[in-house]
Amino acid sequence: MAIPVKLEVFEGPLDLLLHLIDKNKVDIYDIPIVEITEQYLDYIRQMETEDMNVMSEFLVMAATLIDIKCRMLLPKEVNEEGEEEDPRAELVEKLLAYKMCKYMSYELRDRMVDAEKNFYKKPTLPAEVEQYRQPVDYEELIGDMTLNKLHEIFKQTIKRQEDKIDPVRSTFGKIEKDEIDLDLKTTYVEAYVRSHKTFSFRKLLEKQSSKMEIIVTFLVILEMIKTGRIGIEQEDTFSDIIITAREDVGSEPLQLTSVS
Amino acid sequence: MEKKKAKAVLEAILFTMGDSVEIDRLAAVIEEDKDKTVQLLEEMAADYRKADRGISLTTLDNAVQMCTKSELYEYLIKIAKTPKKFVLTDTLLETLSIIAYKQPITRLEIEKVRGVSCDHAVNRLLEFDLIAEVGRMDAPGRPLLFGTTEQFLRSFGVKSIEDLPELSAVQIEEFKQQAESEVEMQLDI
Amino acid sequence: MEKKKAKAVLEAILFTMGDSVEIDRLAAVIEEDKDKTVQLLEEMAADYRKADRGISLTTLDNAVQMCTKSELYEYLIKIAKTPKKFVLTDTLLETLSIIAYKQPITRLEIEKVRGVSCDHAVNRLLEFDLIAEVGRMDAPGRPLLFGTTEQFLRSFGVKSIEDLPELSAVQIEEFKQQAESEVEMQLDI
Repeated sequence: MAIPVKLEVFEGPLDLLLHLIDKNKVDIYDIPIVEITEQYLDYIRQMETEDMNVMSEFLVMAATLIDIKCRMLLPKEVNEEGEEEDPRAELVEKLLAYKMCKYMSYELRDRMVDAEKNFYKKPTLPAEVEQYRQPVDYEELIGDMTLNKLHEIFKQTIKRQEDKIDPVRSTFGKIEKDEIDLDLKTTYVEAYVRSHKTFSFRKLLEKQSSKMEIIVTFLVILEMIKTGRIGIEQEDTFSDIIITAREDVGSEPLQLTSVS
Repeated sequence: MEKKKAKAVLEAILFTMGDSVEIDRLAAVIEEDKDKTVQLLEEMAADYRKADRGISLTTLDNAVQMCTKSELYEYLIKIAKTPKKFVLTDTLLETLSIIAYKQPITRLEIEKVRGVSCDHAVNRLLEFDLIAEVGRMDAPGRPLLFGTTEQFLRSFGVKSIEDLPELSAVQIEEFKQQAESEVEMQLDI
Repeated sequence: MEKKKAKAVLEAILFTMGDSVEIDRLAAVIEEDKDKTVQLLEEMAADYRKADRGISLTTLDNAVQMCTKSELYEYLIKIAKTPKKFVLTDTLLETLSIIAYKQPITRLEIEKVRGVSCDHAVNRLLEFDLIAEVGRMDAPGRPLLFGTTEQFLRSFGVKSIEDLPELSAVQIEEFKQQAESEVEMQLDI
């Protein structure tokens, strides 16, 4: 089922969900989870965002909805007091809290419009008053703070910064950072061609340290063949390819657009 | 201090400073106690409310500031530069309202309510001086706590945090009743 | 314009402008002629002369300015001298420690370490003369670099800044190693 409205920008998954609930004129305490989930999924399928951070927030909600959908089909869970638990309860609470927050933000906006009508005045202190600076009582200011304590604070601050780095995800980050810089690789291959003139493709690949590097090197070689800067020979199928430089190699930089 | 003189001093100080001035400091200058100072300020505010006056007093927590009457805005914009305006997007306003109503609050708690990350919004609000760090939570990792500032009170015409538009009881009840009547309709389906 | 309203508008304009405003411009806003405007201003000036008022009007050439009554200057000095309490909050201390151990450092770098805007903290520390601008970074935008002051050294009983950064290099290395070993442990799981 398609959503007939044109795609709006939502503040987040809760915002979208509230919109769907409003649009379907259903009760926040009794969400028809199957329908809403379908519409929700439909919406994120149409979302034209490539921002994975944004997308993942919407996907987490989708997963929650599907989870609720599944639990609705199972026999109801019973809590310690023997009451049947509604799998939607937690979501309802979140939605209500968010609805409040939206409501409050409208209130604040109204107030801001009024408050903006007040004008203030810049200080116009007579020179002798303006020049007066209250001396800082350093003994009082520093109190019992010492260099050691300050160092301790510094260590804590740095430690917090380190802690913020998720140890597992930060390694994903590292892999990403190691991604091959295409320009660098191009320069490298050009230099290699210039200094070797005739060389084995296999040898060149052996110098590459990762699969990604091999792929990018291969792409650079393909591009150089295409532009006629190098020639290749191969005696038999699967035998080594011998690459020979044409004369003008390196005279002008290769034009490669990004590979990703 | 003689009453008339005290009022004159208060007016002179508030005019000259332009900024907000803590009531305690005003009281010290006119050598009166805080209650008496508040009373004098109230009398002044009443005078300012007269039709031929253009200024008024605004209270911000424990401070007072002099400003123009809002109904004169249309005349003032003809001649004075408009005061600094914040462009507050929906995201910023939502984040700000959560902080205003639940302060002191950590980033994580804000994110829980909004369902999205709030780093950018929090930083913008800090830059606008609408919120400030107010300490750290006594919990693992000692996360930062945020609260609203005096600039927030000024920008939204709020006297103190307690003066924020009340919504809790009434609004929640309304939401609930709305919900209940809808439940009944649902049952028919 | 109705007389009372006109006075209110004049008062509001003169208050918010602070500077002198030409009578012609004032007349235009209240939509009266110059003579009428002067007359209104004179009435206002008479009001301001009362004992319970702290402001007055000064006329210069064809302009008028609102200012404090000169006999009240002594109280302005008094308010400037009413002691404000200076405190180093957690935020200030954290920011100060980062600047002390990583100087010279830009605002942006401080923000990276703390994860929040630091303008306020930096400004306060500058005000306290515990840090100072020590130059500009040779990078796009040439951002300001901050470092600690002699006052800082005095207050913390440090002989020279060289006593400080040494510690940090070692410490940072330690944290990195710690973090790395934690990563390895994580990956084993």
